[in-house]
Amino acid sequence: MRKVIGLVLLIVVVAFVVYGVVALIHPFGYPSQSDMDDYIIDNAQNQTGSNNVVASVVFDYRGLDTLGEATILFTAVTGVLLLLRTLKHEEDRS
Amino acid sequence: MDFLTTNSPALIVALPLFAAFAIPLISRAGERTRNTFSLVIFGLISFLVAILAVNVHSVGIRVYTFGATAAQMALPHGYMVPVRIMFEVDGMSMFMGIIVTTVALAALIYSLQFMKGRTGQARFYSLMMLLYAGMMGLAFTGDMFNLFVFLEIASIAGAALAAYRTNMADAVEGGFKYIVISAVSALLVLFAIGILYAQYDVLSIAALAHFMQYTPLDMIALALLVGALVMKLAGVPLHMWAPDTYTVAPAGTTPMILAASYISMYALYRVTFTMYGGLINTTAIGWVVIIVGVLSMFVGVMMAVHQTDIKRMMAYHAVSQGGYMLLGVGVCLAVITDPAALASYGRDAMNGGIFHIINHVFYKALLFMTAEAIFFRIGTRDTNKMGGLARNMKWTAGFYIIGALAISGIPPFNGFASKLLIYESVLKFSPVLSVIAMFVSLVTLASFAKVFYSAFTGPPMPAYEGVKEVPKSMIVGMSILAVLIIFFGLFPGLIVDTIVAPATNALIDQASYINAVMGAVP
Amino acid sequence: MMESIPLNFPFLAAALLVGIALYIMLFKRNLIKLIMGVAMLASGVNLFIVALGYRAGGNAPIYTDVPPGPMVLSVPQALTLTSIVINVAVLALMLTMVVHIYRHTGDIDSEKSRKLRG
Amino acid sequence: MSVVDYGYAVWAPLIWIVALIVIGVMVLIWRNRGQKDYKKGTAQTDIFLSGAKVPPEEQRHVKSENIYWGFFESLKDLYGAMMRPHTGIVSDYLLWFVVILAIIIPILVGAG
Amino acid sequence: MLSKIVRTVANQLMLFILIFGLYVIAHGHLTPGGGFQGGAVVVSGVVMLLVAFNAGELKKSLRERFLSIMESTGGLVFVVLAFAGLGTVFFYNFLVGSPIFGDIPIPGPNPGNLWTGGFIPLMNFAVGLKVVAGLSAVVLALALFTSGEEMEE
Repeated sequence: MRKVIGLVLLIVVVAFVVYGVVALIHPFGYPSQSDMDDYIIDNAQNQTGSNNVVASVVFDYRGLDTLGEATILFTAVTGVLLLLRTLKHEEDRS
Repeated sequence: MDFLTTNSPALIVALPLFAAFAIPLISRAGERTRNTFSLVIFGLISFLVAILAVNVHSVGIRVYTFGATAAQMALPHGYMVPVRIMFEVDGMSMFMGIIVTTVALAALIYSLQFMKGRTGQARFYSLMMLLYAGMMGLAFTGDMFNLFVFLEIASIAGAALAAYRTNMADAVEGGFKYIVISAVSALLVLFAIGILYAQYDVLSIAALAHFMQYTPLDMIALALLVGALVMKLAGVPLHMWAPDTYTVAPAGTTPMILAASYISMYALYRVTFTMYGGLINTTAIGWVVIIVGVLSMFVGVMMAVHQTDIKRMMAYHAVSQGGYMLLGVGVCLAVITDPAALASYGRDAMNGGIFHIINHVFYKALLFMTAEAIFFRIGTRDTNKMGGLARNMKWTAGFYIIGALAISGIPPFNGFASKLLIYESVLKFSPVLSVIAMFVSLVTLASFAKVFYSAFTGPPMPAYEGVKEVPKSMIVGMSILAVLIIFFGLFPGLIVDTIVAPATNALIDQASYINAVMGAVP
Repeated sequence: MMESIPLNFPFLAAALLVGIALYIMLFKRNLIKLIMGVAMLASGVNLFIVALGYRAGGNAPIYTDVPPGPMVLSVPQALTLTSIVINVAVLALMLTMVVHIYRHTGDIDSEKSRKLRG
Repeated sequence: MSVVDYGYAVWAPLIWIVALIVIGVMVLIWRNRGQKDYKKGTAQTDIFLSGAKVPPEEQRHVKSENIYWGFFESLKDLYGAMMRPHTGIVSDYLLWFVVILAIIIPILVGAG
Repeated sequence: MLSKIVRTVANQLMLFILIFGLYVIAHGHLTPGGGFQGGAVVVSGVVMLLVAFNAGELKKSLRERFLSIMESTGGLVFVVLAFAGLGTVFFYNFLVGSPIFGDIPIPGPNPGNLWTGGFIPLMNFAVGLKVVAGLSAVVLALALFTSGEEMEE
C-alpha cells in the first residue's frame, strides 16, 4: 500500500520535473541567456590573469563559494575525525 | 572604524572560518589557550555584528561584493548583470544575525565547562565555529548558489555535532537522519537553482527577482525550494527528523541546530517574499503556509504532551512553536495584495510571526540548556526516572520556570508579547485559527507543568542525593538567555520598533532589495 | 516545442536520474543503498547543471592553445566542481555514521537499527 | 517604549506588573487575616487517603507517564493515528517529502 | 598486506602519482585541473598505498596529527589570501599586476604562461594541501576504525 501510493506520487513529481526540463527549458546546446558567462569569458584573462576561465570563476569571481567548499571539506573531515575518535572510559556513561 | 564598518559583512563570516581553521593548531597549546581564543574571536565577531546592525539600521540595505574593485559595486562597469558573489544585508538578515550571534555566544559559554574533560574538544569547537559561520553566511548572502553552499556548511557541521556522543546508538542515528534530510533538501535546492540559472543566467537573488517571468519552470523551481526548505525548518508533516536530532545533540549545540532550522525559515521567506514576491498567487501560497502552520502547531503540541523524554518533548514543542511563526507570516502573505487588510492587520501578523522567531529561539535554547544540565548531572533524559531535582539544582529549576512560562505565553515574559500579536491579528483574519493558537498555548503550558512536576518537584529521590548544581559557565550561559527573555518581555515595544519592524519591512519591500543591486539598470 | 525534445536528452537523463535516486531512497531499507541514492541524486543534479552550460560546438573555456570557436559557459562548470566536492564531503560523513550505526546495532537495515521513534 | 500598541492590540507589561504586585499585596493581606490555629507537627498536617495506608515518602512521586492519564486514554484513537506516521525510518521521512512535493507542484502550476 | 611485488610497485608508483598530482595543481590556472583535482589524484595514491600495505602499517609513516596540521595550514593559507585583499575588498585578486604571479596573458588563445593568475595558483596550492591532507585523513581514519585499531589523540 505504502509502496503503491509512494510510487504514484513519485511518478507525479518526476513527470512534472521531466516535462519541465525537457519541453520547457532551452534546447540543449543553445542557452537562452548568457550575459553573465559572456562577460566572464571576455574579461577573465584581463581581470584575473588566468588562462583557465573555470579556474578564474572558481577562485576569483565566485571565490566565496570555493572558500565555502573548502570549508565544507574541512567540516566533513573534522566531523569524521570527531566521530571516529577513541573515547575515554569515563565518558561511556553520558 | 570606517574600515570595520565597510568590511563587517565579510569579516563576520570570514573570522569564524579563520578561527575554525586555526583551532586545531591552537589546541596544541592547551585547553585554556583554545578556550580564550574562541571567546576572544567570538567577542570580536559580536562587536562586528553590533557595528553592522547599527549601520544597517541607519543606512538601510548594505551590499558587499566579493572581489570587486569596490565593495558597493554590485554590477561591473558598464554591465547590467551582477557577476560576482555579493552579500546583501537588510533588516531581516540582521535580525537573524542578531539571533544567531546571541544564541551562539550563550552556547559557547555554556559549553566551556560542559565539555571539560571530554575527548575531541578541539574539533567540537571548530565545528561550532563552522556552524555559526554557515548560519551567518546563509543570513547575509545575496546569491542563490552561495545560499546552497552555506546551507550545506550549516547542515554538515550540525549533523557532525548532533552525533557527537558516538557511544550512544541513538546519537549517531539522530545525526544520520539530519544529514540525510539535509543532503536531499540541499540537492533539491540546487536542482531548483539550476532551473533558475538555465532561464536567466544569473545567480544573484536580486537579479533573479528582477528578471523573474514566473514561467511554469519557475513554478516547479519554487515548489522544489519550498518543499526542501519546509523540510529543513521542520514543518509538519516534514518535521519528523527534528525530534530525533534535537534529542540527541549535545548541550551547547542543540540551540544552534535549532537556530539553523530557523535560518532555513529565513531562506524560505527570502525566496517567497523577495525572489518571487509580487508574482506568485499569494492567497494560495498564504493558505498553504497557514495550513502547514496550524498543522505544525497542533500535531507538534499533541505529540509533545505524550513524550517522556525531556528533550524530545521540547523538540516537539519547537515544531509546534514554528507553526506560530508560519501562521503569522502566512496570514500576512494571504492578504499582501489587499492594502487595506495589510495595513490593518497583515503587517502586525507578520510582526508577530517574525518577533516569535527571536523569542522562541531564546526560550527554547534556554529550555534545551536546562534539560542538558539535568542530563549532565543525572545521566538520563527520561522524566520517569527524575524527581525532586529542584532541591539540589535551584538555578536550573529557576531557569526552567522562566523558559516554561515564556513558551506557554504567560505574561510578562516574551512569549506572551509575540503570541498576543499573533492572536489579535489572526483574530481579525479568521477567529478559528486564533482559537486554535490559544488552545495550543494551553496544552503547551500543561506539558511543561507535567515535566516540571515530575522532574523538579516531589520527594527527594535516594538516587539523586549527591546531585550538585551545574558548573558556573553553564549557569552564565543560561542566565544570558534568561535575562534577555525577561528584558524582551518587559520592553516588547522597543524590540518591535527597533529590530522586528525593519525585518518585516525588509521582507515586504521587495523593490528596495532589488534596487540595491540592480538600481543602475533602467 | 516538440523538435527540441531529441536535443534535450541530457536534461531528460538528469531528471530520470533524480527520479531513480528518489525511488531508491524511498523504497530501499538498507542504509548503504540509501547513501547510494543520495550519491545518485547528487550525480543527477550535477549532470543537469553541467549540461545547462553546453553551447553547440563549443570548446572548453580555457584559453591555452584553444582552437577557434565559441566557448561553453564557464559558471556551470564551476558550480558543478563545487557541488561535487560538497557531495564527497557529505558522503564521507554519512558513511562514517553508518559505520557507527552498524557498530552499535549490528544491522544496517533502517527498520531494525532504529532507536528513536514516536 | 514598553508598550506594544496597534490600535486593537495593546500590551503594556509594566502596567501589568504593577497590577500584579497590587493584587499580590492584597492577597497577602487577605491571607494574614485567615485562621491562626494551624499548627505544624500535629495530626492537622497528616495526609488522609480515605483511611487507606499512606505510602512512604519515596513512593509518593507520580511518574511522568502517569500524569494526564485520562487525557491520553480519551484521545487514544487520535494518538494511534498520530503515532503511525512517526516511524523513525528515514525513507518514510523522505516519502512525506515526496507527498508534499506532489501536492505543491500541481497547486503552484495550476494556480499560475 | 598484499604481496611483495604489489608493495614494491605501489611504492615506486607513488612518486609518479605525486608528480602528476603536483603538475595538475600547479597548472590549475592554465589547463584543466586545479587544487581539488590534483589533490584527489594524490589521495588516490594514498588509497593505493592503503590497499597495498594495511592501515596499521601506513599509520606509522602518515601521522594523523601531521595530516590535521597540514589541513589546517591549507585552510589558513586560503583564508589569509582572501583576507589579504581587504585593502580593497575581501577576496580581491590583489596579485594581478604585481611581481608575484602578476603577468597578464595575451588576450585570446595563447600557449600559456605559468607566471600569471594572481593569487589563483597560490590558492590552488592551498586547496591542494587541504584536499590531500583532509581526504587522506578521512580514508585513513575509516580504515583504522574498521580494522579496529586505535587512532592517536
